[in-house]
Amino acid sequence: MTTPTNAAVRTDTVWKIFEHDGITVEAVRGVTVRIEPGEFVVLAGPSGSGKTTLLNLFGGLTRPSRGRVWIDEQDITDMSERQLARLRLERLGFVFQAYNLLPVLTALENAEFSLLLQGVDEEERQRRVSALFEKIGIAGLEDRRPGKLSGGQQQRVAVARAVVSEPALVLADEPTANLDSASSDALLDVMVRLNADLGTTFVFATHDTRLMERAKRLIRLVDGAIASDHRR
Amino acid sequence: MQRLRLIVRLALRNVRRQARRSALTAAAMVVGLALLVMSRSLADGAHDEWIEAGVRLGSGHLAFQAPEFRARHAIEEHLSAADRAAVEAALADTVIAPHLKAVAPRLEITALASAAAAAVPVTVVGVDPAREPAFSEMDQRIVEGRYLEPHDHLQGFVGVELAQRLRLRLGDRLVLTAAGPDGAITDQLVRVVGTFRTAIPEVDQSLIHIPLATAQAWLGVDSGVTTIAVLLDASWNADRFTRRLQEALAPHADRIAVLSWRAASPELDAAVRMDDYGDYVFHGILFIIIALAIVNTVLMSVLYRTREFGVVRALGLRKRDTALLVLTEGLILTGISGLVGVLLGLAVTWGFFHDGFDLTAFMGDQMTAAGAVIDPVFIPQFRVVQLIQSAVSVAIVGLVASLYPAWRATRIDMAEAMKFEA
Amino acid sequence: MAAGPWWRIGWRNLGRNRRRTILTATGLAFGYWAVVVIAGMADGIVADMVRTATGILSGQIQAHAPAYLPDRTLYETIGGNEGTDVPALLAAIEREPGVLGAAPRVYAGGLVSSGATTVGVLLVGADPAREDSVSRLTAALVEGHLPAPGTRELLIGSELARQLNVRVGTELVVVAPAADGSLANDLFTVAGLYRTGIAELDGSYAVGPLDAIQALLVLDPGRVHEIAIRIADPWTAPAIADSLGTRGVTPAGVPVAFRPWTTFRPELVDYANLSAGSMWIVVVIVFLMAIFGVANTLLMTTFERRREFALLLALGATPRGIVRAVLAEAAALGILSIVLGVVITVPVLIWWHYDPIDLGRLFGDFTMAGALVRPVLRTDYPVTMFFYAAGALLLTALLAALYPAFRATRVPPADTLAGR
Amino acid sequence: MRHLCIAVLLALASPLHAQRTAREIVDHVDRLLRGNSSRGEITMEVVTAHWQRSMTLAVWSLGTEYALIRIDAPPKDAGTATLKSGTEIWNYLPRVDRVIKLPSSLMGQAWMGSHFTNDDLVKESRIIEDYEIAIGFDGMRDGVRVWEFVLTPKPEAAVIWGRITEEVRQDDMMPTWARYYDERGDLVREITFSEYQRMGGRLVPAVMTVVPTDKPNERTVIRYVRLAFDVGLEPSFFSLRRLRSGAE
Repeated sequence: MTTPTNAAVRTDTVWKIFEHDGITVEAVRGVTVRIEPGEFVVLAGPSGSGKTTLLNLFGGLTRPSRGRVWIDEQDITDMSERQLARLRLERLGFVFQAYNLLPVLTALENAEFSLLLQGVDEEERQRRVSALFEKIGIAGLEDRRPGKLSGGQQQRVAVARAVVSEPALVLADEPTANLDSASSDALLDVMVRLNADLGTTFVFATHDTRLMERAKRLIRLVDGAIASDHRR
Repeated sequence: MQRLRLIVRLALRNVRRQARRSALTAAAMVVGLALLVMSRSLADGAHDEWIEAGVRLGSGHLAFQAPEFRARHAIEEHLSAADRAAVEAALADTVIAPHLKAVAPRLEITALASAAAAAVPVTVVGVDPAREPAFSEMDQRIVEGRYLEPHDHLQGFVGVELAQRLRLRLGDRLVLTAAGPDGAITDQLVRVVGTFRTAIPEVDQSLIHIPLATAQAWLGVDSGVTTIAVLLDASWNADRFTRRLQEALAPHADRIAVLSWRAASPELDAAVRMDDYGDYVFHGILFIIIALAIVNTVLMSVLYRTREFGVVRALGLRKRDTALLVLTEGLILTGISGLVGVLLGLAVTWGFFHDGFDLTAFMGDQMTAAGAVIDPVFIPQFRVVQLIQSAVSVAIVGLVASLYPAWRATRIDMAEAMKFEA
Repeated sequence: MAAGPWWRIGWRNLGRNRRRTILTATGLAFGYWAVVVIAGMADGIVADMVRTATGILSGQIQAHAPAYLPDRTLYETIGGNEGTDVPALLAAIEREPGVLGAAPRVYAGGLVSSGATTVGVLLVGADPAREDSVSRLTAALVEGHLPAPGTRELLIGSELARQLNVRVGTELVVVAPAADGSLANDLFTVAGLYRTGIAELDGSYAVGPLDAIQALLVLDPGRVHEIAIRIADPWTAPAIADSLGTRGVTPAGVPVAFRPWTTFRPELVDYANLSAGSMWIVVVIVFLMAIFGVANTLLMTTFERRREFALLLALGATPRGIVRAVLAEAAALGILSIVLGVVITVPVLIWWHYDPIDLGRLFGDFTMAGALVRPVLRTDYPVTMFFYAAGALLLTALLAALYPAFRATRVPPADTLAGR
Repeated sequence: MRHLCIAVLLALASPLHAQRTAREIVDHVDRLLRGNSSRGEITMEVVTAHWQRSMTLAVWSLGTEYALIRIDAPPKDAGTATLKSGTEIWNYLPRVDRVIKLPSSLMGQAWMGSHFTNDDLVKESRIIEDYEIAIGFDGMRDGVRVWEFVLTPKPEAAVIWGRITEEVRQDDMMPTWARYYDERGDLVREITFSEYQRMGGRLVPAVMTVVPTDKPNERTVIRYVRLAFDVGLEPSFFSLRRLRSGAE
């Protein structure tokens, strides 16, 4: 699967060391990994294995203690907050475990958030969000507040928000953790389809085995280091 | 631009979503601001009353005198008919004229008052009975008898303590002895037509009002006066009008001096300014408390929503944007409660106190301060400038109080967004 | 049920969100600070006014012959025409607890003249050494020196000096009707000038040594009109005057009337009452504001802890118990705030007592209710306000907790536990 | 009231026609009491509740405009002098060798501790201009035929009294007393005249006693020891230099 193109995200011996009240935790220990555009990758491992931290490092949400991180061959390790914000806006999408929709915005408004920030005009935003909602099966819920949506619906809106601006890389942390099996299957279907249709790179951190089964590449982490890396 | 609109929209929605908390913060600010408006309008009212009480018994908000009169207090330092005409012309100024409440010409002299019982030094003021009541309101301080009337000639309106000391009753005769401009001592008879009490001992012991024409004839100064005292509609106009009149009368500066009440009653000026300072301190404290309430609420709402801030940051908002979001929320809250607070303050002040805020319980019927008798019932004064000041101050307080929470919001770890439980 | 567990829960809950607790407590403590410091300043201003009003000349208690007032005739000296043993009377007065000093004086209306100018004045004969412990006249000296006993020297006000156009060292003619009916007249030298800022004092008083003025007025050394008394705490003046009057400090058969300043300066009492009255307005306003801040915080903590309250209810706690927990938390917060408030207030009070804020440059001196006020905001120790404000603060915290406490009991247990 | 001056300027009463009007009689008495110029020696005894003293005074006068009074005894006050010139009063104080002009605010004070005020010295006599005069009584009192005149101030007259009554003996036109009332009719002070004798060629009451009604135990008694009229004084005599030098 090697391609001549740039890696969607790659790291070079990144470490992330947390210090809390004098206790040092090495959450990520010298991980070197390269994820190509269009991959559908699952980071798996038990709690505390460093999945979320690695995902945060990929997304520039956390800065590495050592090592470097590149997104689309741009070194983000020392990027300013401003550059990072811009990069996240244009290249990245996030799906969180607890949906994390903005409670004060409607489903539509949540989904179009990045487009708004990118300055896309209203008509275009409407069009793209509607199409997307249609695609992922939540059409008609545009005007509902998150509080009026089920968990599965909320997470779909979250996915829509993550992919609506067609980012190169979507990072998702336990997106199915709060969903029943039907909802999570449906959500996974959506994401697989998006991966296939748009070529969006997905990186998941999860210990949901169903999600692992769907992965095209499964990276297992143990104690902050890569224990195995399989492509299917 | 779109980003800004988004932020404003988010802020608006946030304020609305946290209705209860917003309401509480707003309530704190509304109450604070209402109190501020109330306290300021009452303080302004009290001050204006204080100043007015002082200047009514003194030489007005502004006064025209011969330049040396204030220092020498001698009758030869009087304004001639020509000077008076110049003053009248200056007061006809279109800017000033609408603000004139009363203009009182006066001839003031120290004299000896003798009655059968005794003789004491007094201050005699020749006044225009038609114009003076609107000015010094002596007609409202009558103990017995009446005030001077336009056709009075030999009537005298006498301080009650002076009358007691000279054992005078209504109708009794009183001989005033003083030196005219030429130094010759002359006598004038007046009869007590009324007695008054201002509650200022020095005044009640030594002041006599007599008709201006009588005083002028007695002292031989034709239509001369020592002072033309002017009462304005509001004391805060005094300074700028004084400057304007000084400019207008500059050609006559060697004969006519224009004094504002600040110059004429420096004690009153200092006392009022001191009291103002006390009010500033008090209002400052109110503001700080309001600010603390805002900091508290806004900061709480920031800390409460760490995950939310993490999310919007992960979605591409810059630190600056999140700070702006918090500031906007603070401003919206401040703006709304500011408006409500000012209105409430006005309403309450108007509703409860337009007849006056009664401090009689603390002060007794009246008290004297810096040469003025203060009625302990304060009539609130509303001033647009003052309201704008209050509102702007509150907006600034709101903004400043939101700074720390805003800064805190930028410090939020985006990884928080990834965690399930905040 | 013992208050114990609720107190513990309340106290510990405060520790759960330290930042918020500190913020709220700081707000309350600041309110406390503001109230106490404002009260301290107001007390200080009143005390200062009383001190200056009574301190410049009059003293806080005056002793006269009963008939001396109101006419102040020359002949109504203490003890009548025979006079009295002044040193013994002074000593007896000074033995009274609370009395700091006593000074004898004679007064007479007279004229002072220099060149062509003659001005009517009140001549005062005083003992400069004793005046120091009673009045500020000697402290108000701006030029020259105090008149020495036995000399014909005068201390006059700066305004009088201006009217007479004289300086230190100039000779003045002093004329006054004497006690023997003659027209007393003599030359006095201006020894010093004083300035009190009170126009009347500065413009119409001339102070000479007691013996010289007595000699001028043909009064025996035992004849004085007034003994001015300074006491430590002006507010004890009525009690001390009463005590002096009833204890019989005067030699046998010499009737003396002691009057406290509260009777001869009633307007100062008015002002003090007004000042105390407005303090209550400040207290109410400040704590009214504070109520909202505290209610806000407590409401938020109770919302955050819905689950916990639901759990407590599910475990069988009564709603009243929940209310108690919230109130206990508020009380704990109040007490914490009082401690914090006292900690930030006391040093400031002490600081501003010894090194007061001086607004003199902004305002200059002025008089209010007949007293000279130096715009120096020296704080006094408002002892009662210290406790009242603490009480008000605690009350504020508890009042603010009522609504949140009520809300806390309204948590629907099942829903909350289900995670909604 | 300027009764000190009246006394100082006391003049001889000349024979009168009984049928004169009240106004004319009072005017006459008033004029008689003022010579053109005079020079006299007076003792003044003042008794108050607190002290009593006696002074010897030398007096010069010219009309109502000018008067000079010098204290000759007691020695302590000797040389102290008062000059009245028009409406001004000057005092000379030998002890300090200074002349002091009395400020107008102090005109109400007692002159030399007596029951006269400085103002009494200054005020010009305008009795007939200032008062309406009527005969209140005409007949015998204590065996003497007298008039009692009632002087009521004219509406605009600058005088302090509400009423003055004055008793004059009809046969020699000598005043016996004058009583001063306030407007309520309360007696304020009384002047009694006695010891009528010839001085400077005229019959005058040599003793004049002033008693303030509210202090009945106090009095000022003026006794003329020597008196000469028309002594030829000029206004220039009444100068500050003369005041200082003692007038001799």
